[in-house]
Amino acid sequence: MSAVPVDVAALRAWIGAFAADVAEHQEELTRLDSAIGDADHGANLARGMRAVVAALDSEKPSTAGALLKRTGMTLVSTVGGASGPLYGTFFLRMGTAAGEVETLDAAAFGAALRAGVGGIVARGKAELGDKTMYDALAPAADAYDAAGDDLGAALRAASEAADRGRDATVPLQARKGRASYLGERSVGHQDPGATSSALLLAAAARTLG
Amino acid sequence: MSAVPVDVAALRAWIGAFAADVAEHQEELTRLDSAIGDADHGANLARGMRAVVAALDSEKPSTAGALLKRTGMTLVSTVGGASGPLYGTFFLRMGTAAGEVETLDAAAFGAALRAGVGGIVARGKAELGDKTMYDALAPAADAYDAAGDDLGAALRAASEAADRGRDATVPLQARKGRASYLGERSVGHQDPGATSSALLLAAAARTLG
Amino acid sequence: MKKLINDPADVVSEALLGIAAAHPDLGVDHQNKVVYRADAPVRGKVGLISGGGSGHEPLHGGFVGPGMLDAACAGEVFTSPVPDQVVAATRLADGGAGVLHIVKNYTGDVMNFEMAAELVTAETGVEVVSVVVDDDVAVQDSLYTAGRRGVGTTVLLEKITGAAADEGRDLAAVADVARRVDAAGRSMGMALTSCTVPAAGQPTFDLPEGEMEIGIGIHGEPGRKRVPVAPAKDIAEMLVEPILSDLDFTGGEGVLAFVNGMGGTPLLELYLMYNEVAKLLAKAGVTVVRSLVGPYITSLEMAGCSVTLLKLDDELVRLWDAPVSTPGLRWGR
Amino acid sequence: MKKLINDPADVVSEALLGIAAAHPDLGVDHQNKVVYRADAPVRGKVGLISGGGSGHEPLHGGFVGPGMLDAACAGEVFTSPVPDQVVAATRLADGGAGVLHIVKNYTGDVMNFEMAAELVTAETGVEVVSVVVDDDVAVQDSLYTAGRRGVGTTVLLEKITGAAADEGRDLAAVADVARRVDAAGRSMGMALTSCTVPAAGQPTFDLPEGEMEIGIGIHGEPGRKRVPVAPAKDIAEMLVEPILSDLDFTGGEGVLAFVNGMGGTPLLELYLMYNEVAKLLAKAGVTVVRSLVGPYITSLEMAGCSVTLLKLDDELVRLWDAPVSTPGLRWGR
Ligand SMILES: Nc1ncnc2c1ncn2[C@@H]1O[C@H](COP(=O)(O)OP(=O)(O)O)[C@@H](O)[C@H]1O
Ligand SMILES: Nc1ncnc2c1ncn2[C@@H]1O[C@H](COP(=O)(O)OP(=O)(O)O)[C@@H](O)[C@H]1O
Ligand SMILES: [Mg+2]
Ligand SMILES: [Mg+2]
Ligand SMILES: [Mg+2]
Ligand SMILES: [Mg+2]
Repeated sequence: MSAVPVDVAALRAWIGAFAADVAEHQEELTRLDSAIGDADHGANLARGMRAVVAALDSEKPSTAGALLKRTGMTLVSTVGGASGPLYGTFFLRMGTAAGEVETLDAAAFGAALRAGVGGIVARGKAELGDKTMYDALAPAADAYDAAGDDLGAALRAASEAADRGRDATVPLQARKGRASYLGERSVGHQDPGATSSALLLAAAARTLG
Repeated sequence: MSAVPVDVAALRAWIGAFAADVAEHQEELTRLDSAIGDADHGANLARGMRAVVAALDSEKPSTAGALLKRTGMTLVSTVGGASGPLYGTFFLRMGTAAGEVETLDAAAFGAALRAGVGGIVARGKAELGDKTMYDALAPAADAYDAAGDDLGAALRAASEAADRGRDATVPLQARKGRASYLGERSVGHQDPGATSSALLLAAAARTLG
Repeated sequence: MKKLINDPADVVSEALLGIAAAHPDLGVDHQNKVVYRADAPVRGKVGLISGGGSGHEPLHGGFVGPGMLDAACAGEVFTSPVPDQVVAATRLADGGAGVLHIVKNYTGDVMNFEMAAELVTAETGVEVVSVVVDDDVAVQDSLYTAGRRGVGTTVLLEKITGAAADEGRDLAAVADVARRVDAAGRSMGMALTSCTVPAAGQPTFDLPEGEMEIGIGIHGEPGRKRVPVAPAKDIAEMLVEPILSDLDFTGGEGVLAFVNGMGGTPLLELYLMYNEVAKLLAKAGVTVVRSLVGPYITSLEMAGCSVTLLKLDDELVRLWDAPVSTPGLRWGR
Repeated sequence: MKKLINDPADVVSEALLGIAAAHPDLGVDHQNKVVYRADAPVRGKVGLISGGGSGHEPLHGGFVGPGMLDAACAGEVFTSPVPDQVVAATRLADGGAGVLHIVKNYTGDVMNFEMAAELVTAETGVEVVSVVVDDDVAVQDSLYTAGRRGVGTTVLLEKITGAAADEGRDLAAVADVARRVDAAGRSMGMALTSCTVPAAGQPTFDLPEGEMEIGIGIHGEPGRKRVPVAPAKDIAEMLVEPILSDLDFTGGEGVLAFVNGMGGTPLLELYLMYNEVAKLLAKAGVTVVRSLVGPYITSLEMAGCSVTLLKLDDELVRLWDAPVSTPGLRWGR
């Protein structure tokens, strides 16, 4: 296990890094959503993460739970579309699982991550292979758990699993969300939500590990 | 003076030749009207001349006056826009001037032509240099009169004058019709109506001379 | 060319079949391409007709009905109707009190309506008065043009004059209202794209990404000048400024502000433009008391808009508010 | 991208400023992007709200007014509104008899409205019932999709359900009417061009000259298949046939036939399409008793159309005919 557990500052760094990555990849996310959706995933998530950064800057939450819940509530209130409630619920459930503490050890972070992913399933009813963000997040949570108690290693494993899950969405035919309307035409395109989820895990590996 | 005066069959051949030329040049007329107008001169005149040919085929008028007036009335009833009343009036006045006769000699044809051009002025109030069909027709009537009493020579002179008049519209700024709305931007474009009028005189030189 | 059509030559006649099928309150003379109130002529009421080239829908056929036009004739796309059509429409609209011809100021329209008026009066004795609409400030009204084009004010004039006819006024009085509206209205339009006349098969002009035309009419024609694409607030200024410098719109009962879509611009953008126009008018001290936003006098699928301001007095406000029941404008019944 | 806009990020909020300025009968909560009847809430009447991404105008804000919606919330372009907006709209519409949420069946819309319903009921105790519209036959309604999209029927449902609420029925009865309309309506759409989401800056997909998309929704998304451009009469068949084979539209009081424009297609072409649709229905033995032609549920400037058929009974006909007074649909007052 890493020497330093995840504290509020680290979580704040994670969220900030994710916001920066989303801004950087906004066009790519929108391009992916143009092919099998409605061309708004990049703008939606960028708008939401800008609002999250602003909210955290002004409120400066002092516990992991408060920070994660504020993130989730802000996403719910600013993103809209499918990804707003889904990412919003993810962070809200993470925050609830984390609780009003100042640090999370590797196990606690893993439990929070697992709870967040559970929230996405509760909201969106996605199953593995439906070609959604769940296809990146579920393997990430599994890999994290399987990696043992070294936080850095676990996060790297999670991020790599998320990348593989994202890539694995390409050949799939979508069964959830807007892409499902395309039927067979959704095959051959990478899912935008799985792509942003892989960014989220990569930012975690960079900032928390 | 040519041996053969203009008879009803020759007039019918003229109209037929003009109809064929308009059909052949329909796209060019529309392209010219796209630049400084509303992209319908080719379709308008082609529709009208098809109707004229059909009307003459079914009615078979037996005098010069009847044939020219039927042509004019049909144009008025089928073309619309600016060119419908103008070409319609042209032929109506020509027919009235020609009268209920079976042949026209060079002088009578010239007088009818002059009357037709007068009709265009009466309807449209165009002056020379306004960048309209009148810029082709007026010099044509003048050249016809100046050429003396050889019908063939007079028609050739008229056709050449019409061509020159048409070409001379290019540098002009339009002061009548739709092209006038463009102000200086009408400069550098050939007038569509002057172009169709030059076709009319060319057909006359070919079929009546 | 991508259009929901069959043979380009049949566009107008087939659209009229659709209008007839969709609107039981309207009759259509398919031979003459005239749309009329199914209950026309209305005895004792001055008949109102208009017409012009097709491609400007809902103008004019969509403004036929109680409180507005009695009949409208549809020419080919962007081509004024022929006299026979105008004669047919005049006969359908004649309820014994004479017929007003509302003519947009284009050479072709003016000549064809003129010939028709001569013909129908000679044939039937019906009294015809013509009013020409010429409200487009993009065109210099001088000896060197065919005069100002008739554009946005036409819609407002048909509505207001229709209400005046509904009140039972005589032909001279109705024509007088029409002339007052024309004198009080000014318009200016712009295009982000050209449009394609079905029979021509390709766009009337090329308008590259990054450029727009200012001072266009409603026939897909190029405008007065081509300039770089600008934000909506600057476009609003390019449209409003020439209108305000042409006529004083302060005072009176205020104005009717009309932001019209050229056919291909979404309503979302038209409302955004209306906001910009409203702000400019407020700044100029012009009071807006009525408004209209939407595609009412269009140029096929052209993207762009026009702004029309109409100076109102008490009477014009009352006539604007009077009930109207047409496919294009409807309220009060 | 050529649009009448300023900053792409401000399109929706600036358009709402224009709506507020143009329609004195409507109020706008600019903070929450909610359009509402200026006289809302109507005491004792079931409140009707809807909402969704912007870019479909006049849907939904243009259908707010007596006889239709009490409030509508506008999301970003093609992005469903967030729960806060739905909560605000619900509060504005609540006249003490409960509020009906009319939700188009998209994952995002359903989830955001769901969260909002939980929140607002917990906070204020207002009773909320949600009805989901899912009428698009282009989408297989199976375990392998998010279910059918809500498209054209939404317009008809908002009108008819609004009339039912106006009659003073209770929430359960009003919701029942809404569900009956959804069950009786089917739609199918097509596109000749894509459209450009302002924030994306370029067309959502490429559609070359000579090709069209069949089975599109209202979000500029590609459809079920791409085929060569065809004459209107063949396109009509491609839209009508799947609708008729999904539901039996013969019998009853006949149908309401709705030809909807996607935003960039001129009315002239929509009437031409209506003629083709009417001919096909006649041939299939389907009786049309009401109709609607125009751009009512759009996809920005997309060129194309959709066809919606709604099977009517006596009661639905009566509710359709009842007075309505909104910017987008208006008759009877
Ligand atoms: N039911 C679902 N469960 C999990 N993820 C989903 C579901 N539906 C959609 N998504 C995800 O949401 C992404 C799209 O988000 P976004 O474009 O912001 O919303 P919208 O589809 O409403 O436009 C998809 O790429 C997919 O990963
Ligand atoms: N007042 C006029 N007098 C003479 N010719 C005119 C006048 N106005 C327009 N024209 C001619 O009509 C031609 C345009 O005809 P057409 O395109 O068929 O009609 P429209 O301008 O109504 O679309 C012009 O090129 C010009 O030659
Ligand atoms: Mg999307
Ligand atoms: Mg022309
Ligand atoms: Mg024309
Ligand atoms: Mg979306």
